[in-house]
Amino acid sequence: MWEYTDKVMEFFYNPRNQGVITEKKEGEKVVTGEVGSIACGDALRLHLKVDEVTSVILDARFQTFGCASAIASSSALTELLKGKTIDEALRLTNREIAEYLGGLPEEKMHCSVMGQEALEAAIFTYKGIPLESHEDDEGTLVCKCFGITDSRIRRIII
Amino acid sequence: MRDCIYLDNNATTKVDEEVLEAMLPYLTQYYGNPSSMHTFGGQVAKAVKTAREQVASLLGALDSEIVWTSCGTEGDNAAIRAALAAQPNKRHIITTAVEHPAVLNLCKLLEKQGYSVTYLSVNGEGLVDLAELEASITGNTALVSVMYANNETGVLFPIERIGSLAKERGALFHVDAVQAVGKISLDMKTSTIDLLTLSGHKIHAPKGIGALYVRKGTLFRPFMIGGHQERGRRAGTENVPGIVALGKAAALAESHLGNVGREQQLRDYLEQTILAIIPDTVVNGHPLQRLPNTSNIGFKYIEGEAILLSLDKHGICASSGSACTSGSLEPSHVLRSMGLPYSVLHGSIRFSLSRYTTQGEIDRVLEVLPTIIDRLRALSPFSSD
Amino acid sequence: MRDCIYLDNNATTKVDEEVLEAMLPYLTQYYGNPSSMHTFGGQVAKAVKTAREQVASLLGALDSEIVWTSCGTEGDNAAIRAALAAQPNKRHIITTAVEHPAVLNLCKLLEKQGYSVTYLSVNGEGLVDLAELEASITGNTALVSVMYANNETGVLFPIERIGSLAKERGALFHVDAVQAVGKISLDMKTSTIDLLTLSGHKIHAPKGIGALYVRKGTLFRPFMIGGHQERGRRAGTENVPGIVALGKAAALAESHLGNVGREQQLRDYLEQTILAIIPDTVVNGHPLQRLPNTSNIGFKYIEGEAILLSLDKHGICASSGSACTSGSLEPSHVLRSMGLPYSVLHGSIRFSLSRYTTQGEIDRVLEVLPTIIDRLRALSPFSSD
Ligand SMILES: Cc1ncc(COP(=O)(O)O)c(C=O)c1O
Ligand SMILES: Cc1ncc(COP(=O)(O)O)c(C=O)c1O
Ligand code: FES
Ligand code: FES
Repeated sequence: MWEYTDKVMEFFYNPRNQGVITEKKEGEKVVTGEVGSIACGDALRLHLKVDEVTSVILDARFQTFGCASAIASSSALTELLKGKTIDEALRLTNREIAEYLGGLPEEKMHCSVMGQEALEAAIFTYKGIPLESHEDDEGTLVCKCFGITDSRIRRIII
Repeated sequence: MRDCIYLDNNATTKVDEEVLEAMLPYLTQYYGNPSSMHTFGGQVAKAVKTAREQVASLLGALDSEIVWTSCGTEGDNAAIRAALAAQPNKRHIITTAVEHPAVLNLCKLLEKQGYSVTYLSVNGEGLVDLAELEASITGNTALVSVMYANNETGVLFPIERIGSLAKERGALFHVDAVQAVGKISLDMKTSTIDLLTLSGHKIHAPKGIGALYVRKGTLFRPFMIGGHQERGRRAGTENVPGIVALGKAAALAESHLGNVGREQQLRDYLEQTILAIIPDTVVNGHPLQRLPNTSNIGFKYIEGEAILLSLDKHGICASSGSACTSGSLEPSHVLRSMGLPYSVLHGSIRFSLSRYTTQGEIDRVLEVLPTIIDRLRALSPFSSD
Repeated sequence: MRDCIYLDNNATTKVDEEVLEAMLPYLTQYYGNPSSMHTFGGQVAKAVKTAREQVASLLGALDSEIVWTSCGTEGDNAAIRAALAAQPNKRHIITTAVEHPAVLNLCKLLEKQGYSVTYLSVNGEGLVDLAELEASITGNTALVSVMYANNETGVLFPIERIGSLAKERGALFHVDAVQAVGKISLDMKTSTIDLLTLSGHKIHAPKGIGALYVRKGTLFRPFMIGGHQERGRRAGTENVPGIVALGKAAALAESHLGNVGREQQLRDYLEQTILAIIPDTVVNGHPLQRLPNTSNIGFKYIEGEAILLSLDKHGICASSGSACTSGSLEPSHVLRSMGLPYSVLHGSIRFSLSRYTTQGEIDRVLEVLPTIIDRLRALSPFSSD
């Protein structure tokens, strides 16, 4: 059995900010970033509501298909994002997500990587930057869970 | 520790109170070494003999055909290595894609060492194709090693038909019966099986003891080399308390075989109610050719570990072969071999009952499960629509 | 069963009451599988972790260097196979002529499979010649495997000097410390040992559990293939009650190490009194370089089994390496290797004490032994005159 911290379990059993964002006002933009697939066994859809003038993230919500640490990491991510500007958010690392939860088992660190990836995707969408496609990524698939490659993990974790 | 509803009996079982009682004297006053030359050790040797008779009786075997091991994994390793060492000129093994890692990983290692291995495929219900088996056996086949019942789905293979094909071509026949023993009745007297593995902790004996059935006359080479214990077939000081426990557990299992129907009724009730009240659920594995105690259910669009931990919060123990849970981060090789869709693969849970399981426990599971599944599906980005 | 005076502690030991108490919960309520994905199994995994720390502490090792096994024999088999599999190009092994069959018989089998094996000889006191060792190690030597203490005589080998020679030539170094652990203090931090075997039932844990020390960084290939238990180094569901018991036994052994002097005093008193009051007796093995608890005494002109059975009649348990007793009908390979005269070879008895042995028990042995020896000598056609 994995050794999850109490905070991981708390965020798994009582996740904050689950679901989608349905309402927005004038001057607010809602974007979505998505990673993973049902084939991989893990997927995260991250929804952000951003103030178009200040670039501050007003709301963040998530939908996750995955293990307990994937659900907890997604929820932790949304908590960390609220109130940050887009540029501050881009500097957020998966380590910070894990630290927010009091740590993750080493084998489960990649679950937090998914959060960082979805965040990148959402912000790129917000900025209108085309997304790098995963399908033609040449590295070997190390985590069948969400189709990230080892080169990508190295880039992100280390 | 709070009480738990234990539906993970294919992983390990509770030690029966009568089993504990039988073994306790060998953890206290009767601590002698059965190989010793004094009465004190001799008494212990007698207890080992009785246990051997009890295990032999459960299998319809001769006493001399039973060799003690430390676990099911050792039995599988010993059987396969023995069969190969006894026939050094034959270099082909046939097994299935859904074996336990104790067989599968050993076969993979043997491939690196020059053996060729055929892994029989299974269909969507977890069954092998006998024609594929027949086509792959040759005079070079040293061993056919097939499990009696699958640990994840409970699916039963047609052992005697497989054994007949193996025997016709002169191959030895090993059966990993770790999950079958005690759940269905076996009789070595009328069987084609040469070598059969069982493990104590799956039949209410403690962990750390198992046995290997070796048909009289079968060529055998010991796996564990050393002293003369077990008439040279397994060296090492005998785990006497474990052996006595396994003997008693075998006797209890034998007398319990007639009541397995009750376990099956509870299993069927659990399974059918889940299918009826929770949408997007399926049973994995052949509906009938299955152990009476096992139910593997796919809950679409959600992930197994999340289900297990939610059940755990309600004190319910089950297991899953999904990614994320097993330490391997790979979804179950059994369910993958069956070609199940991804939506099912990642969200499958195994409930495995025992003679201790009660109606009240099953009712409690059925009470909390729908809410758990609903909650996780509400978190998921996928759904049936 | 009547009470017995148990002086056969090198064969197996009594389970300490505290050890039994520690393991019992894992034979009753805590029966989960440590690999399982529920709190019920997780609790059990924690107990396994604690036990690992306890065994590591006794050896001065890191927790991650401890691998559970089912007995000393498995430890020896696993260590030797691991060392060879990790260095497939080296085909030479060095061991001694007086090893336990778990090492010796495996080496003999390996010879048939193409390895060359050097069996170092011993002198009349059971000691090896380091010059012989030095002369036989080459760059092709994969492994030096030497016991710490001999089970029959208690003779101690100069392990660190042997290890230094092995390391200098790049060979792996395995030590069968089954008889040494708990009797003398060990510290892996400052040792040359790469792999070390111990067995639970020799240190007041039950039969069926042991451990292998594997120095961090040592190339290792598992002997038991299967699941991912023990971080891939030993497959098979963990013998949790046995592991917890071994942990506790290790902790007790560690705290007992300071009192071994008492055992030695009793042993010396037994030995010196026998030599003084019974003529034609000799101590086998080096008088000083020896375990504190073991005394191997040759009673000339009579046969070991006859002595043992006579002692048994008085409720005294000891053992002998002579013909007829061990099932092998061959006199002890250890005493033969020492070149002892036949008159001694066949009439040697091992007394092995434990922390439970009392002065009263030794006095009782000294009371009955002279009469036993006299009676048997009177029956014998041989004598000193
Ligand atoms: C030196 C030595 N090595 C190995 C063993 C084998 O241990 P086990 O009986 O636990 O397999 C023994 C005990 O019989 C022994 O004394
Ligand atoms: C089918 C099957 N074979 C072998 C084993 C291995 O048994 P053990 O865990 O006793 O080594 C198991 C249990 O895990 C099993 O289910
Ligand atoms: S998302 Fe957590 S292990 Fe796959
Ligand atoms: S005299 Fe009986 S076996 Fe040796």
